[in-house]
Amino acid sequence: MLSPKYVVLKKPDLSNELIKLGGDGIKKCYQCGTCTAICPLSKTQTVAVRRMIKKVQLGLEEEVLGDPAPWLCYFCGDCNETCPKDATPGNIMDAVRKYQIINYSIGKFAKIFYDKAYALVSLVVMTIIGLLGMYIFHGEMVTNVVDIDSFISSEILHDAGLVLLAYIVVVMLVHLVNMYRYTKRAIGYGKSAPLGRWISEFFRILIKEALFQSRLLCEEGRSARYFAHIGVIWGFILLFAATGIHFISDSFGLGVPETVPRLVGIIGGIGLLYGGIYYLIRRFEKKELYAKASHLHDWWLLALALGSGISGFLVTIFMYANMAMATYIFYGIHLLFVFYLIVSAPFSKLVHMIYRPFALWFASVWEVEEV
Amino acid sequence: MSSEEVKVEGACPTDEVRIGVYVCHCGLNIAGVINVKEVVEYAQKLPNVVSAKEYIFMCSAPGQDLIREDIKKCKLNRVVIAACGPEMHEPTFRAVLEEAGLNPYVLEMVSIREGSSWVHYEDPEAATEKAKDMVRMAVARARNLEPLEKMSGEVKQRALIVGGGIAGLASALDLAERGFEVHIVEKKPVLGGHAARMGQLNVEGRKVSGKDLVDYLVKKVKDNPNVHIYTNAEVTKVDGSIGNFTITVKLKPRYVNDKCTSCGKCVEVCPVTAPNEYEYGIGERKAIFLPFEGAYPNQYVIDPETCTFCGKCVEVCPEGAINLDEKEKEITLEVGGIILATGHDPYEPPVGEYGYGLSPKVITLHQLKRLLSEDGPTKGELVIDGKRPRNIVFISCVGSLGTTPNANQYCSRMCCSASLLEALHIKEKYPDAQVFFVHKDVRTYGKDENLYWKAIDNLVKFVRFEESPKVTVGKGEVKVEVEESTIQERLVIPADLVVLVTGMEPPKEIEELRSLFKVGCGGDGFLKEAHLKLNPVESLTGGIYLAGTATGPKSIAESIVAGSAAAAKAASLLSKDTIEVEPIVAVVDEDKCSGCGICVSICPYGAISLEKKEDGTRVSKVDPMLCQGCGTCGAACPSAAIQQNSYKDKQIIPQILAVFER
Amino acid sequence: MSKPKVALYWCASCGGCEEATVDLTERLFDLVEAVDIVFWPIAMDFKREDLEKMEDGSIDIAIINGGIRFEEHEEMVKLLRRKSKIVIAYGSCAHLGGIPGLANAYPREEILKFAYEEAPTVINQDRVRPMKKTTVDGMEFELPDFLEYLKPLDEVIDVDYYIPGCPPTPDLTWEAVSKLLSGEIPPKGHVFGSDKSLCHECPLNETKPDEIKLEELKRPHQVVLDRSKCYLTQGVLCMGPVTRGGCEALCIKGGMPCTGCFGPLEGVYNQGAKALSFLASVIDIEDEEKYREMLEKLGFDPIGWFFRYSLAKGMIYRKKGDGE
Amino acid sequence: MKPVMVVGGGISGIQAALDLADQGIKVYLVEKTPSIGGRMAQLDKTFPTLDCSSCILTPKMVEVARHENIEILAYSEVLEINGEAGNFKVKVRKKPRYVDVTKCTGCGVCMKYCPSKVPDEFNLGLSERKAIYIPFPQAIPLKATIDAEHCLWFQKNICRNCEKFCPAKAIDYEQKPEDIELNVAAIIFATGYELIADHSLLTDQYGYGRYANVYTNLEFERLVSATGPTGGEILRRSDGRKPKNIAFIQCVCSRDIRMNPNCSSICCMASVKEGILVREHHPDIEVTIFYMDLRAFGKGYQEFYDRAKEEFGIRFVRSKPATIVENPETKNLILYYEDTHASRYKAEEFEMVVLAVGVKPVVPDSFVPIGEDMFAQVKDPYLDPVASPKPGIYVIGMLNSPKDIPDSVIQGSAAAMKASILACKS
Amino acid sequence: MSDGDGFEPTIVVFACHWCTYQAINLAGTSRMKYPPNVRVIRVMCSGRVDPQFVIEAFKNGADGVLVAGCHPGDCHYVNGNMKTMRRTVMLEKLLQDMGIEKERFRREWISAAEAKKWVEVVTEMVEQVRKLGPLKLAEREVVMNE
Repeated sequence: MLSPKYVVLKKPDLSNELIKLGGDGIKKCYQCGTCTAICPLSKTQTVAVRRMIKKVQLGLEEEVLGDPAPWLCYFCGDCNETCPKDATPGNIMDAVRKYQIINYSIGKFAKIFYDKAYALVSLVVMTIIGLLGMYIFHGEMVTNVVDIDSFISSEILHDAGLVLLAYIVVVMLVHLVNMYRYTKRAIGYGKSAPLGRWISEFFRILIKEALFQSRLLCEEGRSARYFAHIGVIWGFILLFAATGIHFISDSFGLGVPETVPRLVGIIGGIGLLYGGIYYLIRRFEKKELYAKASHLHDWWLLALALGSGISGFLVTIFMYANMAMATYIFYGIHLLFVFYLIVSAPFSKLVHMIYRPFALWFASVWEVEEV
Repeated sequence: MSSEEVKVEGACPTDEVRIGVYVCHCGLNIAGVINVKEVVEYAQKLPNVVSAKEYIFMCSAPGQDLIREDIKKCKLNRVVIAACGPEMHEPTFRAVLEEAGLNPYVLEMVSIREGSSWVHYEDPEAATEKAKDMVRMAVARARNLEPLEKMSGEVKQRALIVGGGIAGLASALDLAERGFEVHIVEKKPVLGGHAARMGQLNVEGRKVSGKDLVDYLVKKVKDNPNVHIYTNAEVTKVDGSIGNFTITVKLKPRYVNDKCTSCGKCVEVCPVTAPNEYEYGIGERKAIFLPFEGAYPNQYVIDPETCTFCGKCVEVCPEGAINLDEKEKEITLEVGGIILATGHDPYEPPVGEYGYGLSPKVITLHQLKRLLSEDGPTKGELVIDGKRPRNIVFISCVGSLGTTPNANQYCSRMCCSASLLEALHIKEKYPDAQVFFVHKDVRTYGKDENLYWKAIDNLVKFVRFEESPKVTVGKGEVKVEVEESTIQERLVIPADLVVLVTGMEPPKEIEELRSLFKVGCGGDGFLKEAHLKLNPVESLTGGIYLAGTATGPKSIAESIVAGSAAAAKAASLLSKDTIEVEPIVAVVDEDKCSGCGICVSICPYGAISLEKKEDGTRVSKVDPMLCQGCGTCGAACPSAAIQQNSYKDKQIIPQILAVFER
Repeated sequence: MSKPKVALYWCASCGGCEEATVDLTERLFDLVEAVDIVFWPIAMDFKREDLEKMEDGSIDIAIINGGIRFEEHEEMVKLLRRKSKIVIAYGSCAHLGGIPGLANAYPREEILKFAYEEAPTVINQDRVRPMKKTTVDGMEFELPDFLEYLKPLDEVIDVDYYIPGCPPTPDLTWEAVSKLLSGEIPPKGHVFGSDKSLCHECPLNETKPDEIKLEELKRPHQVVLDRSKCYLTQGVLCMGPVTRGGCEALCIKGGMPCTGCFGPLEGVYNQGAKALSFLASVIDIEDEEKYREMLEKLGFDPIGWFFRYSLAKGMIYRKKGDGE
Repeated sequence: MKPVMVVGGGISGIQAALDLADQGIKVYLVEKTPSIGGRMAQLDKTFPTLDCSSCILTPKMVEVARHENIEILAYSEVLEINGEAGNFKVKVRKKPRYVDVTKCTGCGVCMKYCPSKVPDEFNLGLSERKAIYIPFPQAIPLKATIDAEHCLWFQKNICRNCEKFCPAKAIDYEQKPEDIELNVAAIIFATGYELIADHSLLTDQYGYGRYANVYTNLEFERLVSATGPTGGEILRRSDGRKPKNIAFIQCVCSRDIRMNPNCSSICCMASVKEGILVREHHPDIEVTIFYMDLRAFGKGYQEFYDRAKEEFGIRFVRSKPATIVENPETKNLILYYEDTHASRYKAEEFEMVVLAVGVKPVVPDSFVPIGEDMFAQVKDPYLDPVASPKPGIYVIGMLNSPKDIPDSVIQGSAAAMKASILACKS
Repeated sequence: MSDGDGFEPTIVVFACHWCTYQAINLAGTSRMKYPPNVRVIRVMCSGRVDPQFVIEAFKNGADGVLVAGCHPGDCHYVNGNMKTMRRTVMLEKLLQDMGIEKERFRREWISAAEAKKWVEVVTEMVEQVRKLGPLKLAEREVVMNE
């Protein structure tokens, strides 16, 4: 398929950047195609690993940024084993994911999460804002009985939540537009798929891939990792749903009993914790390929997810245990973690939650796979 | 062998002719198409055939034993072998006959493989019928074959090496060290050929340049008393045959003698310039010039084509070393064997092919090598148009694989490795340079694979194409447009420098070489070896061996090995003092010869002379050593008095008749 | 014992061979003395019946000249063969087909058409043709059929000896006859004359340079031949090298290049082809175009040049009608 | 002039021996196996001329056998080398054939009656030979050899059939290994190559040894050869049926950082040749060759490659298949590969797969210094490419770097030249 | 392969060893296909081909005769092919005068590398001669004196 567009080489030393991000296999790959062929995910839809590495080698920045392949990959490591040049294609995919995250982000702001110094600074700044926010808006801390509401009233929370939500939506929109523009130019150039296909693919991917990760299931012996990942996903959804229900029932006075959002929150929390701890153990074991080398941006996501999860539990425990002071402190910590999570979401590893389904969507719409 | 007549006495016992016919399967080559059994049965019924057999490999030991026993058992006096062509195994089977006590020249080979099974495999019946006819014709000819006595000629213990490039030097050195006298004739004013200009040859370890190799070999060859070097010299005439060639060599004038101290004054005054062929067209040189630093012989020379003989240099030369009316001299050499190390020419793209000749930014691989070598025009600095190029694009297979209308079809073997080597040198010297390698296949075979790996490691960008790239030369910038076949994208690469990776072609004077030395050329235009695998360094003409890139593209190391191999063949020849010559020479029947002189006048080798008999009449006489066995005199002799052994009228006419005795 | 009986006969002949016999001059008398001529139609009134009456083999020597052109010739020579012990083919026509043999280059129909219709001197509107059988006022006339090809004698009957030449020189004739009469019987099929080509006995042979290289070929009438130098080297076709010697080079001495009447040497299959071969070999032109032009200019006629006497022997005979 | 020893009777060693002997120098040709001929004897046709391999090899073998200056020491090994250039003392052990070579005529009767069947190394185990055997019909020397490990007499001292039936009474069970000492001026090692067929990658990734219809290129060469186990018929190992299509996979254990970084130079052209042989005799069989860079670099190679594409309709796919899975019932093989010219993942079923396996040199234990890339070290890759760093010792053919037959022959002649210089000085 | 009456012409070829015969071998090794109607007689040089051979071939029923040698300047024996050129030019005229069609006798220069040309010449000549039909010799007992 000859795309009529001319790809002028503007950024020849793209390889060095990606090598810095962990893709030093780029200096080895001689394009044999074994990685694409061994990839278990290629069975359903070609994961063009080799083509992407070649685009990197050639410095075709726009092509690389528009390539959905990194998002189809689950970093299972089969390709690293069979590569005759030991070029670790898996790690190159990971490097490209990071590179895409950076370049989709506004003003490439995401690169701060790949540099220890910047990351620390951003953490401090967010903590200050968070604490300041809490300090300004917090009510008085009733010590004898646990009254979360008085400590930080739910209205304020809801307002802050709304602000953050708006922030998330706006920033993600910009990032997605970037992503669409690059992907359209790379693989969708001159192609137009019927609307029906867009819609049908959207729902198929939403259910099959986003929510139930069917592709991760395809390989036996990896079910543990599958359940962990499902746990984390549904954890976030349920927690988000919990706050959502809480917010809606308050603002519209639906009078949903308190326990419903709490229960949903707890289940979500359990899922999140299960997944988080599973990945934590893998990260320390360093056995599975994806866990062999953990960089800052991996720890960042794990820490925040676990942090908010554990702090959330502690809050509920202390709340039930009526230990007000502990509850408030941990509630503060919990809010802080959630705040970090949300603020850094569009720029950190967490954003793969959005990018992956969209990449799948664009790929399956534009790259029609003739069987 | 003195020049008396080749008398064929004791002709084969004229009693009954007993022929043995042997049909070979050659694995499936013949038996896969031709019904060998049918051919054998047919042969059995032919008159005078006493034994007809078949075997899977006649050329193998069991096959040969089959013949040997038959000759003894059935007292055969003629043998017909239907198998592959004579050039493959005639010597083999002649040896079999000789061992069985039969004269080796009563053998007739008929090539039912190349002549029938391999070319009529779609029509097995017709192939079998044709095979039968061919066997019948062969039997008809064999019936009249006569035993011939081997003739031997004297071998002159000297070898001629044509070409003073790396392969010629390697051959000369080996033969000289083996103790034979060697004469090198080099067309150019200096030794070393293209190898001397090839700059650094490796990437890691001790740095080796083409010039180092040439200097090493030249120093050894120069000091060896057995070697005589003639530069600026050309072979103009070759007579005689294996073991006894008479070579006429024209020593072109250098116009500068050895009083020259290379002070260079003459160059300043010389008004005429020409493109410098030692720098592959980069920069110019004067009519009087020193080919390159450290060349041997390290003497200035005047190029007669460009020099206008104005005489300015003569006036200004402090040593009076220039003599403009030096005449060319001619010498003759008597040698036993000849090694053709005549080398190759780099492919010169026509103006406009990939933008060549339209912009200084488009150069060939050879020009790049000159730019990058320390003794090059820019002392190793890669400067194009005064600037250091950042984006360098190599385009491979220029002039090969039919990538452009003007290109050859064959692969020039070593340009992938050579160009990746230069890419690595560029990366080493200018780390920030972006190097693209636009290629079809990367053919870095054998140990050269590490060049390819090192290039990838140094982030050379490999762009694979199926359709040839297009180079557009704008006003000041050059763009290479190509469709990368493994990512299916059409790329436009802005290039500060485009290097056309050019392959090798036969030298311009290949036509003269062919007719001078009577050697053939293959489909690719290079000299054709007798057999690609049986004898890769021998030509079809006896006593002439082929070294280096004369037979086809090779790397410098392979050329040196081929040089030694050719030397080995020459040494086998020169280590004997007589050599057996094919006895298929012309013989005169004095009872028929009327002395009309027709044959004398048409023999190209002057091998026939008229001898005055006592009774005053004249009769022709053939000198077997000069006669090359072409048979032209036999066709012209009006009284059928002169006949070529084993190609006599009585041996060919029956073959013609046999075609129709179905 | 009684004088050997001799028969002489002539077929498609120009009478030159008879002249040659007469040219024996005085020796003719010795001949007549020595033999008893029993059949010689041209000289004396012998009729076919006379021959038929003789017993077979009663004639010692039959000397036949001329090619076999008509059915009658065929019958007569077969008859003579039956009647005589030795048959001698006398002269080029009997030996090789001779000049009349040149007709074999054309199909029979074309010859008759030309002869009886197209020839400029012929007026024959109603295309009258000689018929094999015609009846003129009640009487039947027969004419012998005009054979398809003219055949040399040995293609009709078995010939014992040949005396070549057009005509054979008197000395050769005498030498041959006297040898036979004296009982020196040479091997069957022997061709009298020398076993080597004319050059061997030709006086101009020594004048040949070592290398015969003809810059240009010329027709005899285009050049005044220097009688003291080999004619071939002067650029004119001389059939000497390819023709049997034994004629003492009469033509050469008469200033005319040899035209090959004594026929080919032994071992040569086709005199014309061999002549073409040697002439082409010594012409020193390597540019094909120039060579073709020269031949064109000369009006190159290979049959006429090389096959003057031996076309009947050398021709490729194809079935007529659909052949060409 | 002192004699020269050539170790290894393949085409390279044979050529060196002939070129030395033609110069009047005595040559000892030491060959480990019972017959000279080497790897080339196992080939059917050779690229690019498609000459039958034995048509080129056997006459040279016969020339060696008949040459008065060459003494063949078949079925012998070099034990020890000492001395220095120009004056080596080499101990050679003549392994016992248990057959008296002076009497044996190579008639083959013993092979008929020998009961013990052994996988035939010459046919790479595709067929069987007897304990007493002649490697191949055109062997030189054409003498039988008893393989002691499988001979029932030596293992269980029963049978002795060969002794009973041998018309020439040539069997001699008491034969002992005989050590001889030779004084030579130079030694040329031409010990040839073997396939890297024992690497785990073959079995794990491509199922060689696990799946019946996966062959190495040498095995396939024997299959296609008229003198092979099936007489040239291409029959699947699983069901003996003619395959409908065949896949060749290039660069197996070549250009692979894990065991062989070099390119083996010959497997691309070998596969193209075998593809043409298949297409020529069985036009109904489809042939696909999976390659990365089709290395047709030699003289006449590119024209051969072009003919394979245009004239013989062989399909070339630029890709290196990742793995092969066997369909249990049909024993067909599913190849998973990415067609890099379409960047498309594909799984395609083939009835037979041939792996173009890389080569490694057969190294004559410690006599020759070996480089870190398995091949023998050379003194100077440019000026003395056939000499090993030890003076007087030469390494040629596949031993010093991967190369095709013409280059092996040329190196044979070159080594002969260098050795002859040494021999003349001594 | 033949048209209509299934007439298969027989072409006698005189091939010189160094050029045309090597081309015939090359056509073999390259597995080129051409009609099996040619019968090749190998001589060392095309200069050895005596016009007598051509005539004898026709006299014995050859439907076509091809004399093939090296290109001018290529001859292994300096100028053997030049003599062939001169002989065959004369021979062409002679054969025409004897009533032999022009296409039945050809002279070609075919070098050792021109296997393709060899195949083209043979295929074309067989086709042309097939159209002309058999030589059809008159039934005459032709006596040849040895």
